[in-house]
Order: sequence, then C-alpha cells, then structure tokens
Amino acid sequence: MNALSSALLVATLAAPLALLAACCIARWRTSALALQWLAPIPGFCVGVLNLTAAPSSVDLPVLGFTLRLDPPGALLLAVAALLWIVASAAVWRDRSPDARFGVSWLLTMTGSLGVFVAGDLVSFYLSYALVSIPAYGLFALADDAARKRAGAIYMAFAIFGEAVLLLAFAALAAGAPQAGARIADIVAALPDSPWRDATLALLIAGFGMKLGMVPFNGWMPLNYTAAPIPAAAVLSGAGIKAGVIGLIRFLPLGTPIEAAGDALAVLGFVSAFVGVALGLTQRNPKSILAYSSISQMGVIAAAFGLALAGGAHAAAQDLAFYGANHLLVKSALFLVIGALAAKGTRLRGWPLALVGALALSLAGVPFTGGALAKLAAKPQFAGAWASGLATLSSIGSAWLMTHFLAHLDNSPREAAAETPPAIVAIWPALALGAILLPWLLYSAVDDVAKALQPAALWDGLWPVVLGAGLVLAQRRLDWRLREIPVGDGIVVYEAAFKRLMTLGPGLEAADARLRQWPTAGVLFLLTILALLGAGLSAR
Amino acid sequence: MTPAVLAALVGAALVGLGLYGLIVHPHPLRKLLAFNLVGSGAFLVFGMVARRGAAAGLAFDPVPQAMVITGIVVAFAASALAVALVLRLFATSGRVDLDPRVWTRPDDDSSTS
Amino acid sequence: MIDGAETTQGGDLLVLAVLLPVAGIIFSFVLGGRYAERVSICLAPLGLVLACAVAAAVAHAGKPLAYAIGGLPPPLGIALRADGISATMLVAVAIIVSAAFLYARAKFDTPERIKETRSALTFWILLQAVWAGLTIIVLGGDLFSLYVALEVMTFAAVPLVCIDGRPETLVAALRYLLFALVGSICYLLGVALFYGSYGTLDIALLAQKAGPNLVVWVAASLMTAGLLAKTALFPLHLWLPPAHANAPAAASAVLSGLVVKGSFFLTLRIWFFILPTLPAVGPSTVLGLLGSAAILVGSALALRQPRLKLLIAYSTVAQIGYLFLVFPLATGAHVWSTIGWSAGVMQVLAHAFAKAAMFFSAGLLAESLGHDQIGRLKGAARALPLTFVTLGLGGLSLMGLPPSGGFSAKWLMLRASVASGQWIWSAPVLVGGLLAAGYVYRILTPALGDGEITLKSPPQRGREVIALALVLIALALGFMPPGFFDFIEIGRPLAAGRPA
Amino acid sequence: MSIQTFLDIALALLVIGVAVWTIVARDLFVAVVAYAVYGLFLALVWIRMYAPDVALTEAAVGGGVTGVLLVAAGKRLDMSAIDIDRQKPSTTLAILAAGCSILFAGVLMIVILSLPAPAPTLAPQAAAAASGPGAGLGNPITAVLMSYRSFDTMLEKVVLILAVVGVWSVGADQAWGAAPAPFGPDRPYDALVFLAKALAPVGAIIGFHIFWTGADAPGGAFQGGALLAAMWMVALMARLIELPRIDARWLRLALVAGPAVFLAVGIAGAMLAGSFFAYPSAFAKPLILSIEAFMVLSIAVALTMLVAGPPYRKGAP
Amino acid sequence: MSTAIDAFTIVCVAAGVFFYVAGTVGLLRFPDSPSRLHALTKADNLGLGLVALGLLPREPSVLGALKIVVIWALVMLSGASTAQLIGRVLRRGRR
Repeated sequence: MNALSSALLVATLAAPLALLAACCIARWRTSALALQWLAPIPGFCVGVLNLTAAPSSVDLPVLGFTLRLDPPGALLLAVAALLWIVASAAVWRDRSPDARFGVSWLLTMTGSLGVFVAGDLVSFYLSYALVSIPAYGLFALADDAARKRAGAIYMAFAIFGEAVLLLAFAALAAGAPQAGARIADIVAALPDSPWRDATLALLIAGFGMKLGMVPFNGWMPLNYTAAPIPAAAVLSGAGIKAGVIGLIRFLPLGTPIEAAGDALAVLGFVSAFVGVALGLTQRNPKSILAYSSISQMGVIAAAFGLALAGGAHAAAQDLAFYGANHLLVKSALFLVIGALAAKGTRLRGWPLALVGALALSLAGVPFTGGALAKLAAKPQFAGAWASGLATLSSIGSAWLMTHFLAHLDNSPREAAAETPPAIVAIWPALALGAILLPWLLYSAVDDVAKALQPAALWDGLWPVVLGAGLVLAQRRLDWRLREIPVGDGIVVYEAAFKRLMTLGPGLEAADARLRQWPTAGVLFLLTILALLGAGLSAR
Repeated sequence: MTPAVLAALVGAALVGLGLYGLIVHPHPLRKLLAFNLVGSGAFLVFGMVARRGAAAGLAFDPVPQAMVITGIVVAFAASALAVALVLRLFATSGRVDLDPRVWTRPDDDSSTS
Repeated sequence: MIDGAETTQGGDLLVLAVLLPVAGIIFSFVLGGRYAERVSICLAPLGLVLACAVAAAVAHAGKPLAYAIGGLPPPLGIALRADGISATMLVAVAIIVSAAFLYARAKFDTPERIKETRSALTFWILLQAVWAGLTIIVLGGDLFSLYVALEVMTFAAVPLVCIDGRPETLVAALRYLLFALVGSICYLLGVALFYGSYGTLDIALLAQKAGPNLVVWVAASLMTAGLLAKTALFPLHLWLPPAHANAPAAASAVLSGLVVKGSFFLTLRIWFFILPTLPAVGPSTVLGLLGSAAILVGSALALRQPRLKLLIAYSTVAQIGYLFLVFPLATGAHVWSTIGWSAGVMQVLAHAFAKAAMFFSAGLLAESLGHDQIGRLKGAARALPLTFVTLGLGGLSLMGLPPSGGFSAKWLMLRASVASGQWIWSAPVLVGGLLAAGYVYRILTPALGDGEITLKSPPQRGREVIALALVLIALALGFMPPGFFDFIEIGRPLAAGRPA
Repeated sequence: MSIQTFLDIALALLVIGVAVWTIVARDLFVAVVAYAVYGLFLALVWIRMYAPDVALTEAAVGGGVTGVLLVAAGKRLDMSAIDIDRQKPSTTLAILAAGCSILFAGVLMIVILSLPAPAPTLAPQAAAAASGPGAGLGNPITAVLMSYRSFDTMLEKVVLILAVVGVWSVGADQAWGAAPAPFGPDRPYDALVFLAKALAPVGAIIGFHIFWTGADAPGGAFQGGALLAAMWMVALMARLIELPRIDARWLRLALVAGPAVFLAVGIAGAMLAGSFFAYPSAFAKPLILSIEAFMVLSIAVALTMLVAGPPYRKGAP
Repeated sequence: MSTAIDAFTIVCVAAGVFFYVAGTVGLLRFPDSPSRLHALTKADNLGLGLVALGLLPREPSVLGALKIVVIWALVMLSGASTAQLIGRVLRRGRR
C-alpha cells in the first residue's frame, strides 16, 4: 500500500466533502457545485491504480472509520467515478440547476463513491444512506404529483431498506463480538455466528431492495421514469451498484452456504425474468430500461446466490465486472435516450447500429462489453439448470432491448429539455466508450482472448438473434402486450399503506381518551400494580 | 396493634381514598383536596416509621419526623401554586375544566415561541 | 460497590455545582429586574466549567466522587456523589441550559425604562431553578433530598409552561402540576417504606442492604410509577404534549430535553444503583413494553399533528419510550448489558441535544412565519435555510441515521437486543425509526418544495447558530470514542463484576 | 382493651369519616371546610404518635394556613363547580378507579404490617448527635433539620421561594409590581378588627416563643413561622395593615433571608469548620438559632404571600 | 390537702363537661341559628373556663398555670368574635 494511493483513498471522500463544506457558504455555493465534476477524480485515479493491486486500507483517526479498497471495489469505483465526472461536467457546463438539486447530487455522489471504499460497518452504512436518501432531491422536489408519488415511494423503500440493513449489521456485529468494526473481519466470522441464517436473510432483503429485486421492484421504474435524464443515468448506473458492492462485501463467499445461496439464486432468476416480462409491456423507453435493470440485477443476484452456495471466492471480482459493465451501458443508454430526443431526428444508419450495439450489449452480443460480462459470470452458471436459465435470461434481455430500440422514438417530451447539450453533442462517443471500455478493464479479471474464441462468439450471438427475432415476430403478428402501469406491484403496497393510514383518526381518538384525567389516573394505578405483580412473580 | 400502626393503616386508607377522589373528581380544587389527603396519608406512614424507631430514650426516630415537617411545607407550597393556577384559569377563561377536548383548538395560529 | 461514607478528593466540586444555581436563584430574586438575566448569563459558564471539572475529576480518579455534607456521613448525614453517568449528565445539563439562556435573551430581556416585567423575572429565576433541580438530581445520594430536588424541578417547570398566561397553557400547567404531584407522593411513600425497612435513605448504603422482599418490591414499584408519571412515559403522557407544545421555545427545549430525563435518571438510580441484584426481569419487561408502546403510539401520533411544536412534543413521547428499552437490555450482569447501558445513556444525550435544537428552531420558525402550521411551510426552507438545516439534522438523529448520537443509540440497542437474544426489542426500535422518518419527511418535504413565503420578521442568525451548535453536538455524539463508554460505567454496580 | 385504644380507634374512625366527607361532599365549599376540619383532627393523631413537632406543623401549616388558602379559593370558585359536574367519569371507570384504589390501599396496609421488626432506626445516633458535637440542641428534630439534613432544609426554603415566584408568575402583566389583592373587605367588621388587635400581638409572642423553645423542646422555625404568618393574615383581614408591593425590596430580602443566611453559613463552614454546612462546634447552637431566626422571618412572609396570591391591579385582565 | 384539690378538680371539670354537653345538645336541638350560636358560645366559654379552672391547681409552675389561662382567654376571644361574625352573616342573610 503506497502512500500515494492511500492519500488518494482519503481524497476520494475528502474531495466531495470539501465541496459540501464549501456549499455551506452561500457565496461559494454556485461555484462549488459547478466544480463538483472534479470531486470524483481522486476516486477514479485510486480505482484505476488498484485495479489489480492487493487490498489496501487506511484508518481515519478521529472518526474511527476504515477505508479499504480491493480489486472488485476498485473496478466499480473507477467506473462509477468516471460516470460521475462525465455527468456532473455535462450538467453544470450548460445549465446550472438550483442549489437543492446540486447539493442532493453532490451528496449522492459522495455516498456512491463512499460505498466502494468503506471498510467498516458504520462508514459503509453512512455511505449507503447517503447514496440512497438524498437521491430524493434529484427528482421529487418538483411541484408535480407523479414525481412526488415516485419520491414518496422511493423514500419509503430506501428507509425501509436502511432499517433492515441496520438490523442485519447489528446481527453481524453481535455475531462477532471480538471482531471489531472491520467488515472483512466481521464477515469472516459470519459463517459460524449463531444467527447466521437470520443475518443472511436480512442482508439479502436489505440489498435486494436496492437492487429492485422482486417483490421490492416497484419503486425502480417509477423512480427512473420520474427522474430527469442525467439523474436517471447516475442513479441507474452508479446508485444501484451500492447494492452490488453490498453483496460483494457482506456475503461470505469463501464458505459454501447452501440454503441462503439457493434462495438468493431463485430470487435472482425470478426477478430476471419478471423484469423482462414486465419490461416488454412498457412503451416509455425510460421505464423499459428500468425494468431491464431489474432483470440485470436479478442475474447478478442469481450469480451471487450460486457463488454463495458453491463457496466460490473468485466470484466477487467477476461479478464486480458484470456490475461495472451494466453501470456503463445502462447510464449511457439513458443519456442516449435524452440525446436522441433532443436531436429529434429519426434514427437510421450508423447511429442506429451504434445504439443497437449498445443496447444489445446488455444481452451479451459479441465484441461488446456485455459479451465479456457474460463470460465473467459464466463460471457461476456452471450447473445444467443454471446455465439454461442464464441463456434464457440473455435471450430475454435481447428481446427486451430490441423492444427498447423499437420504442426509442416515443421517449417523454421533457427528456429533450433535461439533457445537457454537451451530452447531445458527444453521445456517440459515450456509446462507443460504454461498449469498448470494458475491454480495457477485463484484463483485471481474465484473459481477453477468451472472448474472441468462436465458441464464445456463437454463445453470445444466437440468443441475441433469437431475442431480436422474437420482436420481429411480435411485430409481424401484431401481438401487443397490454401496458401495465409503471411500477406494477406497487399499487398493492400503496393500497395497503392507505389502509394503514385510515387507522390514524382512530388512534387519535384513543389517545384523546387516554389523555383524559380519569383514564390516565386508573392507568397510573394499574402501572403500579403491574410493576409490583411483575416483580413478585419473578421471585 | 400500636396506635402508630393504627395511624399508618389509617394513612394507607387515606391514600387510597385520596387517589380515588383525585381520579373521579373533575374539579381541580377537589383534586387538590384529594391530593392533600394522599399526602397526609403518606406522612402518617412516615410517622409510624418514626414511632417504630423509638430507641435510646427517644420516643421516636427524629429523622422521619423531620422529613414529615419538610414534606408538609412542600405540600403546602404545591397547594398554593395549584390554587393560584386554578384561580387564574377561572379568571381568564371562566371555566376550570381539565378535559383536553375542551381546550384543543385544531388550527391554533397563536403558536408560542 | 462504593461506600459513600467519606468525602473523596474533589468532592467540594459537587457542592459548588449545586450551590451555584441555588445562589443564582436567590440573587436573581433579590436584585430583580434585568439583573435576573445578567446573573443567569454570568453563572452559566461557571456552571459549565464546574461540570467539566467534575467530569475530569471522575475520569481522573476512575471512581466516583463523594462528599459528605457538613462532614456528617450517611446514614445520618447526606452525601453527594458523582459517578460516570451523573458527571456526563451534569455536563449535558450545563451545556443545554447555557444554550437556553443565550437563546432566551432575545425574548425575555427587560426593556429599558421598565424596572421589571413579569415574564422576564419569573422566566430567568425558574430556568435557573430547573438547572438547580437537575444538578441535585444527578448528584444527590439521598432519596429524600432527591424528593425535594424533584419538587424543585416540578415547581420550576410548571410555571414555565404557562408563562404566557393563555388559558390553554394554564390548563396544561395545571394538569402537569397535579399529575406530577401524584407522582411525587407515590415516590415519597416508597421512600418511607425504604426507610422503614432499612433505616437509611443513602443510595450506596441501601444498595448494600436491600434484597428482594415484599416491602422492597412495593417501594420500588411505587417510586418507579411515580417517576414514570413525571417522565410522561406512555400511557401516563396526558400532560406532556400540551405542556411542551405551548411553553416558550427556550423552556420547551429544556423541558423536553432535560426535565423528563431528570425523573428518568432517578428510575435508573433505583433499578441499576439501589437494586442492581434484584431479579427484575418482570419489571424490566413491563417497562420495556410500555416503552415500546410509547415509541409506536407517540411516533404515529406525531405523524398526524397539525402544528410543528405539537409534532415535536409527540416525538418526545416516542423518544422517551426508547429510554425505557434500557431496562430489558441492560438489567443483570451479562456480557451484553454494557451495550444496553451505553445505548441508554447515548439515547438520553442524543435526544436531549437534538430535541433542544429542534424546539429552538421551531420557536424561531414560529417567530419568523407567525405560525407553525406544518400545512403552510411550503418553500419555507428557502426563507429560513439555517433553521431547516437544524431541523433536518435533528430529524436525522431522531430517525437514527448516521452520523448521529441517535444512530449510535439505536445501533447499540439493536446489538444488545440481538446479543441478548431478545430480538423482540429490535422491532420497536426499527419501526420507531421508520415512523420518525415519516414525520421528519412531513416537515421537510413541503419546506424544501417550491413556494413563496413572506416572513413576518427576518431570521435571527445568532439564535439560529445556537440551535445549530446543539444539533452539531448531537451529531458529534455519533463519534464518541470507546473511552467514553468506559467512563459512563464508572461507579455502576455490577459494571465491575461482569463476566468478560 | 384499654380506654386509650378505644380513643385511638374512635379518632381513627373520625379522621377517616371526615376524609370521606371531603371526598363525597356534593358541594365544593363544604368539601373545603371539611378538609380544614380534617387537618385539625390529624394534628390530634400526630400527638398520639408522640410527634408534637409534626402535630404543631400540621395544625399550623397543614390545617391552618392551607385551610385559609383553600377556603378563600373555594369561596371564589363556588360558581365554577356548576358546569363541571357533567364531566364525571363513566360509572364503569369510577368503579374501576375505586377497585384499584382499594387494592392499592390494601397492598399498602399489608406492607405496613410486614415491615421488619425490630425496626431499624437512627434514633440512637440522632440522640447522641443532638447533644453531641454536631449541634448541641435539646430537640433532636431541630438538630436533624438544621444540622444533619440542613441540605434538605435549605432546598425546601428554595422550594418556598419558587412557589412564591410561581404564584406571582400567574398574575397579569399589567399588575406586575402591585400588591396582591387585599384579604378582607374594605370596611372590615368591628369584631374582626377587635379580634385582630387583641389576638395578633399575643399570637406573635407565642410564635416567637415556639420558635425559641424549638431548640430544646417541641417547636421550631416552621411552627413559629406559621403562627406568625397566621397572625399577620388576621391583621390583614382586619385591614390593620396592607399587603406589600411584590417588588418591595424589603419583601424580597425577607423572603430570601433564611436560605441566603443558610447558604452563607454553609459556605463559611467550608472555611471555618472544614466542610460545607458544618458548624464550628464551639458556636454551633448560636449559629443555628440565628439561622432559624431568619428562617422564621422567611417562612412567615412566604406563607403569607403564598396565601395572598399573585399581584393584583384593578382592571388588569 | 391533695384530696381537696382532687375534689375541686373533679367538680370543676365535671361541671365543665356538663356545660359542653348542654351546649352541644343546644346546638343540635335549637330551632334557629342565633339560638344555636347562643348555646354554643355559652358552652365553650363556660365549659372550657371550668375545665381550665379545675386544672389550675394541678399545675406545678406558675408559667404553666399562666399558659392555661391564656389558652382560655384566647378561646373566649376567638369564640366571641366568631359568634359576632356569624351573627352578622346571618343578619345579612335575613335581609
């Protein structure tokens, strides 16, 4: 661990925090926000530096935090930082949004970079909260019913996830009383903690919410359709990866744990397919992308589950790569939607090819990053069933992405306005970068040559062709799926919530009753007697 | 059964009686009377403790008795404060209900600060 | 087990800490007028210094300080004691009271040309009295002195509630007074029973003598219930919301942040210092259940309050509930009871600072907007940024999000509940957090949204800063070093003899 | 069964009876009067418990002054009782309350009967101390109050001051600085005037006497102070003298005199006798007596002002 | 000698008790308030007076005797004036 990278590691958090501090002073606020594209640079550098280096960690004195960076973390950190740099630069180059948006953006960025470098429970939880909660300010503050609803639902899930994770972490800590606060030590002690299964269940539930896994998927499409293009890009790209890094950090991948692993795998596959199925019913490209995220994260989760069941330690790095690829592609796609909407011209020729390649990269079409991602995840899907399902899922995503391409032109009206001109100008570069960058990074995982072998190419190709064919067939048969309202299952939760709210007046009445003097007096005497009875019965 | 113990039993009865009155009487002044009953009941228990502690030529243990004297004065101060509040309440609003429903004002703009 | 018989090094500090505010009351009363304010402002820093000195002395000695008043040791005499937790409380009290003094200057100053005004004189005297009462409560070593201290606190708190003289505040004060009086009488009965069966009221001596028998159980239940009535633990909270919501902000902050903690502190004294060895699973469970009910009901009702100060008051009802989870989580000598204890203390401190700050902000908000209707806060955050930063950060601590004392408290509670195998207690903690998020969301979302607000009076930077300082302390509590948690164990029975 | 026991039981029944009366009386004012009577009977009970000091205090403060306070209040609140009685709790609740109270009282009685024997006591130490180094007073109670529990005693004076502040604080803003409302009518009855003229001086003398003997015999600052307060009130009712303005310097000084002197001596003790609130054994007794003298003043003034209520000015809301 | 004192005490106290009883009966049986008042005042002044008189010779010290007299005087004083006040109230009530 050389001094440079440890300094950078600290700077990864210090830089955005410094800008935040600057925002407290009204005079400096605007310039601080305009400069925030600089903040992720240290993170990017340290990420690139440590792509293959041994895990390295720094202890921050007063705060008691530990920063730790290992190859999987470095990989995700580098890519996420890159995304933040590009997005922030673009957004603040042409238009300067108001302070609320800016500060929320900065906070989210801080958390998003923080989760990858956090080395102890508290700092991880803190970063995780930062990446989840301030995101509200990126899309829900506008005076607009739909957005408010999306925001409220997002908030509910975020806070609920936080609570579940908090309990999970408490269980972790209680399971390893001697281990201190370092995540690595605590997780190492997890397999023989007395509350192992409960802890794993809580962890999976907590991160599952972030990953939009069924049945916690509803908020994601709502959020991405409500969010302005740049926000949607960073949230779908970087924000969501907090869940991936969470699984990487907290699942004890070293030792095989059958039950939990299989459960996670099943959940993952379910949401992989549900995501595709629901996505196919959508018309708005933003929500199609959202559902594809659900499906992609499902695949990752499934892979994690199999890895956990198989005790495959190496899986962390591979799946980090898978996540990194999804990060690049998905954010690029969102930006492209905006760019094309701004251009407004009908898509044909090489742009179409480019966008198509980018979209289908998620399905693993050859020579795209997706192919590499698929290759990286392959070892986890070794089993007969698993490989079959994996193939099926890539067929599904091919189908979904082609469906996406077919609906590129009916993106929402405001999309054009939301997209910064800079993005509109350079979108082909972004797309190309998203396709090719993984090839540079793949060396951190494995030998690139493997991806170019005919077998691999064929493996990549035929599901895509099949998926695309399905769309064409759909067109030919004019078989249109009935559009399901964005957020599908969420209505159920909303109804339940409304039902819960109806309890309020009753509760108030009861309280008014309790607070009348005679009732309170009797309760006082009963309290005395209850305490006494409890005490005497204990003897 | 010594007079002291008898007195303490009376005290216990007074406590119960007072608590009952405190609960059922809506009028604050009646509550105050009841409270004073409870108080004197408690003091009687103290008195018994003092009397049982008679030793070394003293007919009583002075420590609890000293406490009772302090207690009586404190109880009086409390009554005075309560009476002042009740009278002021009656003077300003013409009523003395303690029932929250009488006083809840759904949209209360005169928020203090 | 300490024996408080003889005075220890640095014991005089304790007496000074008590006499300072008492002297303040006397001087303020005699000099009257604007001198009351000046006296308070002068004494506050001294008190803070004394409190820190006490804490330093305890930390340095590594064991509690004691002082036998008049050189006459218990049982016949009275002793003052300062152990880890009381030293901590002492500092917290000094800080918050000083903040309240500074905050209140703007509202309760005596204008020139007027010799003396009702509200100013009484406010300053009574606030010092609250300070005195709390100081004695945390330092007192004799159950009867503690009774008198409780009364000092009540007699000071009640008039503070109705200092602006509106009928509804008078009712609130009256309800508070009567219910508190019932509480003190029950406490007094318990004291009588303790004396009757052990011939002493000194906490340390009682701890040596008291064992599980009928009289002790009855005495303990009586005292506990009496203190619950003063702490306003659900379902005995009838007086709290109107009282805390109607008092002047400076007073509300002290009432909500400190005064309810005073009586709670005495319940801790009873169960953890006098009767630590009792098989108190039953009572702790009862207290835990009441606490859980308080958390759920209080938070749920806070979600429905139309006025900001009422909302904050109900959130106090809920936060008090958290305090009582310490009983199931820290009773007995277990590996985990240290965690539970730390959690309880942390919750006391975190809530004290956060809640005080929030009441300060609510007061400023009401002064600037002329109302504190939550429904009409649209866009207020842009008009009063600092106030809402404070409200938001305070809410952060109430929700239990890091970095904040509230987070550490909940985090420790959850750990204790898991480690002790009592998962059940983690439910109220988590649900309470969710509901808290709900009501903080209710305040902040409209305020952050767009909307035009016309201020009746401009924001007062100085007072906003005071509130902000307090809330920053609440956040800083999230970074307490391990040494702090050893410090609050000083002088706690069983803390030593616990299995590692 | 001796005649004594019969008397005790009769007295007990009497006290309970009057107590029940205060609770069940339909009319507010009747209840108040019943309470005043109750206070006097209670004093007798205290006599029977060999607690003459408490009996004096109860008669003077518990019965007398509290009686005056409540009677005065009851007279002014008579109207308020009319509309409020419809707020009586539901029968079930009342029954529940009764049940709980009875259960509670029962538990208390059981506990009282099961207190350990022989009873623990501090009497020996107190007896030794009262004549010993600590104080040198004949009356152990005064010794305890003024020496061993001087801390409590001082705090309790602070409580009195706070109560006064609290009572004043509920006055009207415009009335601040004025005197409390007068006790009696503007033109008092001649009989009352005569009574006051005749009684007040004698009563005052007796008050001082009680305080003075308090050092060695039953009596002391409280009892004496309460009696003085009562005499002052009589004089006030007869309008022989008027109440002082609440911002009168002498009044404030008189109110804090007791605790202030107490505080001063206590702090001086730290320097002279080596410990806060310790008396140099040489002049323990004179010191205590002087403190008590000031306390008598403070108590008398405080009790009177507490009964007198907040400042009052015609036309102030 | 002592027997004479005893006899004196017994007689006086007995007489005093008699007046008390008479007064109480009057208080209970008389038709209207003034006459009740009349009975009452007579009873306690005279009754208490006799009791005090009976106890006087048993008091060893002069101071003690003086105390008894003072008590009697005080009760008479308060009794008389209370009767006055009540009477006044009654008269106002009648008008």
